[in-house]
Amino acid sequence: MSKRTVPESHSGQPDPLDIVFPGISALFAGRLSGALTLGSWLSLLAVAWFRRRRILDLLAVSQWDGILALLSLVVLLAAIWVAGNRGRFRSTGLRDPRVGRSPMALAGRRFRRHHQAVLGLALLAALTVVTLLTPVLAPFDPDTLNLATGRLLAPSAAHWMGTDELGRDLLSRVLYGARISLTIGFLAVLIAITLGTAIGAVAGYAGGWTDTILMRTVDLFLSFPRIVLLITVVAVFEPSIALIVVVLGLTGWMGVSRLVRGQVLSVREREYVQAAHALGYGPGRVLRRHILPNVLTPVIVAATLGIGNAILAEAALSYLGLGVQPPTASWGNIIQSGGDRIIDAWWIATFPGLAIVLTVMSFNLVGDGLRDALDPRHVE
Amino acid sequence: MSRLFSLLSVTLSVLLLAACDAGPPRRAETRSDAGPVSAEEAERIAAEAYVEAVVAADSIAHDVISEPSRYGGTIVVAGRNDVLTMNPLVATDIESVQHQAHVLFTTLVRSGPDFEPLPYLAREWSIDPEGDRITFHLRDDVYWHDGVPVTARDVAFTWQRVVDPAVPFFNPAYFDAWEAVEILDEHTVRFTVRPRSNLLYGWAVTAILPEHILGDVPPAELADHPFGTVSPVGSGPFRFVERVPGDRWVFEANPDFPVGLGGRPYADRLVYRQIPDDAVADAALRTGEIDIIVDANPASAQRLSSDSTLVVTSFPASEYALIAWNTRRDPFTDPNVRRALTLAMDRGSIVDVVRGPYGSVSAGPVGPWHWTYDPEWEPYPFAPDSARALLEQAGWIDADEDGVREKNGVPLGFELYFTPRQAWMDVATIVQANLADVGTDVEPRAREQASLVPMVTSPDRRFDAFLVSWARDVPLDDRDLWACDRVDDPMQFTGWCHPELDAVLDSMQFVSDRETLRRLTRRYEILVADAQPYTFLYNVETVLARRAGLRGVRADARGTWASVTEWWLDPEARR
Amino acid sequence: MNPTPLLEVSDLRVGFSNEEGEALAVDGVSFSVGAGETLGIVGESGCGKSVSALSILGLVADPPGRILPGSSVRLRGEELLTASPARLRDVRGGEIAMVFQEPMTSLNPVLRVGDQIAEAVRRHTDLRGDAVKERVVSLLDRVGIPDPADRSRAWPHQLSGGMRQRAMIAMALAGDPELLIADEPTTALDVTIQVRILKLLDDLRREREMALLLITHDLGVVAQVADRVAVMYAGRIVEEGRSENLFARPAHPYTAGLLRSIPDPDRPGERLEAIPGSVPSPHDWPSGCRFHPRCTVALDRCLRDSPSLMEAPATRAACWLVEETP
Amino acid sequence: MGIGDRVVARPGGATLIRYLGRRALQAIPLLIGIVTLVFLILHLAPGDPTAIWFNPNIPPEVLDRMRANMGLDQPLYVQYVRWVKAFLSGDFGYSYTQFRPVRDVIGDALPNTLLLSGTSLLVIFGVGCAVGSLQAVRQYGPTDSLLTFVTLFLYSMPGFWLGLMLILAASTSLSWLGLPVSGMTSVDHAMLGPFGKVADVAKHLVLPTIALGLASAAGVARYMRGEMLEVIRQDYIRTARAKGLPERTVILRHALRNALIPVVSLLGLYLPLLFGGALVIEVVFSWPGMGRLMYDGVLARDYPLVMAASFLFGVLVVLGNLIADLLYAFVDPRIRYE
Repeated sequence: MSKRTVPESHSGQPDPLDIVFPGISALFAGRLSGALTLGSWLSLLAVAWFRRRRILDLLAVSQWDGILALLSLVVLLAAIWVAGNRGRFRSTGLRDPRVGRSPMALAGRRFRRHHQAVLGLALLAALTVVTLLTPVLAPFDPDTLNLATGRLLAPSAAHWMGTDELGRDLLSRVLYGARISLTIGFLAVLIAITLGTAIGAVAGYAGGWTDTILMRTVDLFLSFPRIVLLITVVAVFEPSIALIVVVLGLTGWMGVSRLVRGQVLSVREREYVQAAHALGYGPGRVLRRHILPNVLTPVIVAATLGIGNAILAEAALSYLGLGVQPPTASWGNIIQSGGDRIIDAWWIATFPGLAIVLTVMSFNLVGDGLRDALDPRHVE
Repeated sequence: MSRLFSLLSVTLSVLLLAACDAGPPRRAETRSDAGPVSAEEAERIAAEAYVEAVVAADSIAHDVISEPSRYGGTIVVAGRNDVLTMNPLVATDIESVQHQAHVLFTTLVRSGPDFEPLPYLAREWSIDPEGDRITFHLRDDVYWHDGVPVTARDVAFTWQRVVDPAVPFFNPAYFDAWEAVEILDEHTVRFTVRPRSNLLYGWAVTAILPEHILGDVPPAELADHPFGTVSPVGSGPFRFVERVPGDRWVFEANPDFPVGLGGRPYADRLVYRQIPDDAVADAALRTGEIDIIVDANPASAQRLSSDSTLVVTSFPASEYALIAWNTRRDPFTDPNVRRALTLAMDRGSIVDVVRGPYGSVSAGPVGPWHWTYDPEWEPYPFAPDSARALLEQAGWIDADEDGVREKNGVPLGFELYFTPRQAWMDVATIVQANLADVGTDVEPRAREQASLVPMVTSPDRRFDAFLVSWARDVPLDDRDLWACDRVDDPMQFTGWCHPELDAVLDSMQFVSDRETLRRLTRRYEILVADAQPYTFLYNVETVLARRAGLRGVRADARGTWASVTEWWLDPEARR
Repeated sequence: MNPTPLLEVSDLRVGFSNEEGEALAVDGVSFSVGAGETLGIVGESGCGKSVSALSILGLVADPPGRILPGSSVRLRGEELLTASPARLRDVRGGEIAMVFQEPMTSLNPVLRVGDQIAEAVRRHTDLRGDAVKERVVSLLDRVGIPDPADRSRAWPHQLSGGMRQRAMIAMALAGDPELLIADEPTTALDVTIQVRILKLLDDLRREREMALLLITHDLGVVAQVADRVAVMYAGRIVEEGRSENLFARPAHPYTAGLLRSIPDPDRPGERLEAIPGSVPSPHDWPSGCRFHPRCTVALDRCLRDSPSLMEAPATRAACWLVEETP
Repeated sequence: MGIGDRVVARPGGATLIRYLGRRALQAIPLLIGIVTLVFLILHLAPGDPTAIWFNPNIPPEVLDRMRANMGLDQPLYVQYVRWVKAFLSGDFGYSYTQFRPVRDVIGDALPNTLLLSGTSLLVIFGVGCAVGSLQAVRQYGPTDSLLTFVTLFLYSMPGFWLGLMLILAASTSLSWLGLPVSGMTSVDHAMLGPFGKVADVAKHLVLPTIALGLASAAGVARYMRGEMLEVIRQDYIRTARAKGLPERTVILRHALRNALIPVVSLLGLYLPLLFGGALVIEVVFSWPGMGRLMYDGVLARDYPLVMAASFLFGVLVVLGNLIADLLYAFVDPRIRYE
């Protein structure tokens, strides 16, 4: 793993076209990933242009969840994309066969060649489009009731996913639910990895008593019945999306902290870190300059995979009636509302469940791809 | 009404009995055993004849099954909630109380269709002319399942424990007019009482406890005694076999149950299973794992009824749903706002969504299940235009045209609290949509019950409005809800009160004349309907979904299990 | 050399594929080993010598590796590359055994040393039960492990590197092979232990009349034990000959360069020369003679045409210089 | 007790006993921490146990009497000390909602949860390891590609949703399978013979086990595949092949055991997840276990029940980790005496 930290001495210029139209160079190289990436960005831009008036509507305050979901997705996609292409930026210059390529460049290549990862990324890109354009795409208002004639209709041409017990169009609700579920997933993971990285890094670096105490805290959190905490927190505070985010974040950091601690422990013993110590650099600098960059890779992978888990956790929480409050649609609470009618109105619980599976799967695909690409052991 | 009903049913039963020889002389014995025939007794006979007729009709509709072959089989009942205890002193849930009163134990009296007391363990009773002493003559053929006879000592013991302050009996009001007990002989017991409406009702729902088993237990320890959960010994038509907590109770027929009280029940075994998930219960009913769901989900009831192997029935239950307004807070201080909100709610649709055909829009605190109910009494209509007019009149105007009315710069809106149940979420969503149409902003807020209760019961009343439903009791004692001198008591949620209503409610507690009670109830309804401290949403009908092979099920507001001894399984439906 | 050598490898070509396509790590290698003979294959790391050795037993991981059609590996004339898997398994450890470079990782960490050797004994002999144990102990004893009965119950991590390599050798001997392939058997060991292991291999070869294919990057090692030596560079054999001839009169500049880069005990104090540059990647084999970018005496022709092995005065070498200067 | 703390004695002998003793000692502060935190959190939450009797038919005086009976009128620290004292003397208290001693309540539910979790654990690791190994052995083949997709799909599936789908299937298109969708036993369970009883429970176990275990099994399979691929590349596998061992022996004897080593550490991680996941699944399938008990207990503020259940939950997690570590030492001989 130390190979990855070898300073990259050679630097090339990024293809300027690639900055304007991401994926274009890959497209010209005849690669699927380029077509998919470019295609999704272009269609996004196109739809954005044609619907610019309605997109302005999205900025209304009531749409903050959509904006947030969108922002988080864009940030995430950008991060993944940059990670995947970083190496290429650096090595598009003249290639010296004897020098070989930087590990990052190889990782980027591996990621782009990872068909599943590219598929996952394409799915996520599609999800971004959907999230951005939910108000445009949704055939109906997700909250408009149709008690007279529209209740519990099976899937049909008018209602692709059917309607729920209040006559609301399920497709529209699933589309709007995507924003909520994705926002919660992304933000919860952000909290979890921030906390987990900080605690894991401190524990691993400081060692001794600090480590013991922090790791015992991790044990405590892991052995603590989460349901007690969840119900209590939801009971004490107003149940809101922000609260769910915080709760999921605060109960999801333990795995990351263990991961980071392990990484830090192994990096700490490496020669160059020892050397930094010997040169008299303080722990802050060593942590920042040497240890965290190494830890970042597994954390990015963990974060990508973690978003999937957070979405599942939100769904489970909502399923128990403790999550997102009605009438706001989230995938979890739609499934919850369909649970009672699973046999006579199977579509209510089935479709949002499929949406969860598809989304979580995309994140997992991308996460797997990143891990395979970034881990030199996985060179095949 | 009730008179007409019994006349009709007698006629009906005579006709049917004449047409069918399947009717056994079993019930006749019951009658000959009974005490002097009073007006109430006549009513009871009529009711039983009616039952006979229904059962007979049931048999005719299918193949004629002779009476003896009805015996046998295991009936499996599924309910959403666990039956928690067979200890009547601590039971609060409806299923537990019903099992105690109708399955495992006997009660001193039973309720007739209009909740009039009928003889049961007490063969007959007499009230002194002064009305302050009541003497019960007990049957001498009822035995505890361990063989000990049920005697006056058991009755006296039960009463002593029920009124003991160390025992957390959930409704001491049943017995607050009962002052002293005296055992006259083995089977005669006399109580000193004060005047009270529904005086005997408490004895119809409180099972008699075995003094020979629990007599030595200190009253404070009775609540925790394993008698209720591990080793109950009853005196009723079924005997305790086993309990798997969180899963089932198993009872078996008591062959020694006196013929005078109906004799041995038809079913060999009776199993109660807790199945919290409605979908699961439905599936189990279809696969024949269970025979009957006692409180089926109305959403799936219609689908179940389309299955020819299943039968879905319903009866008016004592449960009703409402939204309580905190009239201490603006905008609910203004009765016009409350009226407008009620007018703006499409309660018909709410019933439709939440209860389907198994409910009706509620006009007031008394539902169709209760004998004081007046079918002529109309609920507020769904009239959004009237609602808008009322709100304008009250000064709530949408001046800035943002869709929400304001008054003095304050927008018209409130938070609506409820517990996280699917039905409430649906109701809250509809209410939100309805009220948005008249310019009122509703924020639905689900809170788990333990957090919601202190919000609405503590003196600071941290809520605008909440959505709730509960079963009301037969004695209409709602002083806790409305009395002016109890505005700071936990149950006076709304803070609304009315001096006349106080007087009405007070007198309702001491009137024994049914007609007077009816009139007082009308007055109660009018006062509450006018002020709308609650918006009454709907009255519930309990849905029973059963396999067609389960016969003889007849249930009304007295309880699903009231007729349990007469339930029987078609031989081919037995497992 | 016998008319039918024990092992004959001819025109062995092994391709490896990665993201950049397939590359030939071994490109037309031919050599043979006679019964009881020691052949040393020498070359820098990455020249394809280990791959050639693994190819003999069909142990190249496929994918990414692939032995190309036209290659041939014959054991006493029997083609191994097309042999049935069952036959190949009989050969492995039975007729041809192998000892690997990394004694630290070549033993299964979760199985006791004795059990791992016993597996081979059971696979290739008819011994069963206690006889197997006795055999294991005697094998361990033979390879110079003290207290062999105890050590056979040890876990691999409880043994030192030298001990593990001895255990590996014992395992290889279990099937009484006719040919032992030792792939860099001493590279990972301390210098003092290297010598002893080498001596052990040589002793065993003599004692059992076993042929030995010794693969190493260390000419010094080869010099001590090999009868013949083949030098590999960039997937090809560039020079081959009897050990004493090759060391005395190397014909290929690469061989000469290698020789200059090892210390000569006869000329202490002499400056050692390293060959400039490094072995190119199989994906970027140079045209013509693959050594020409590093060759100080390269001709124009070397850039274009690829030489094959030619008779040199003392050896056979693939170098145009041999032709130029008869 | 943590997973990081994996220096374990080889099983057997006094060292093992010393080790177990030390681990038990280490667990004490953790359990004290859990219990105290749960106590605080529970009592800080609004509402009290009488909230479940929220009904105008029950007069407030009765509720006050109940509170006094439960000791809720005492200051918090008194309640805590009282609970600890009783707990240490083996008295778990009396469940407010079940009207039974907590010991009995948990005694009834715990075996059910252990049965469900245990079966799921077997499925998770049995199926997971088998599928993962199969994929690794068949790498690059169509089997691998198909299974990779299937495991990823299952891995991304919410357990409660899978449960609902299973109920849907079992009561409609798959009803001929006769798989029960609720509870743990059939109605006629008591009348069955000993084998019938076992078969009956087994039948009821099928769907909840699948719902609880499938996603995790897919996770293990994915992990196992990676580990197996890693192991197959190792030198000692080449050694085993060079010995002429048949492929079966190479995979089953040499590769599998090494690949299992890191998988065992998953066991410790999965246990809390499993008990947590059991909650939702127990609700969906009406399984009379601890998860449902705990959930209902927290909602009803059944303090004694939740306290004891949380303590037990902690003990189970600690035990699970301990077992994982012992197993770890069992499969990996490199782990040494301290």
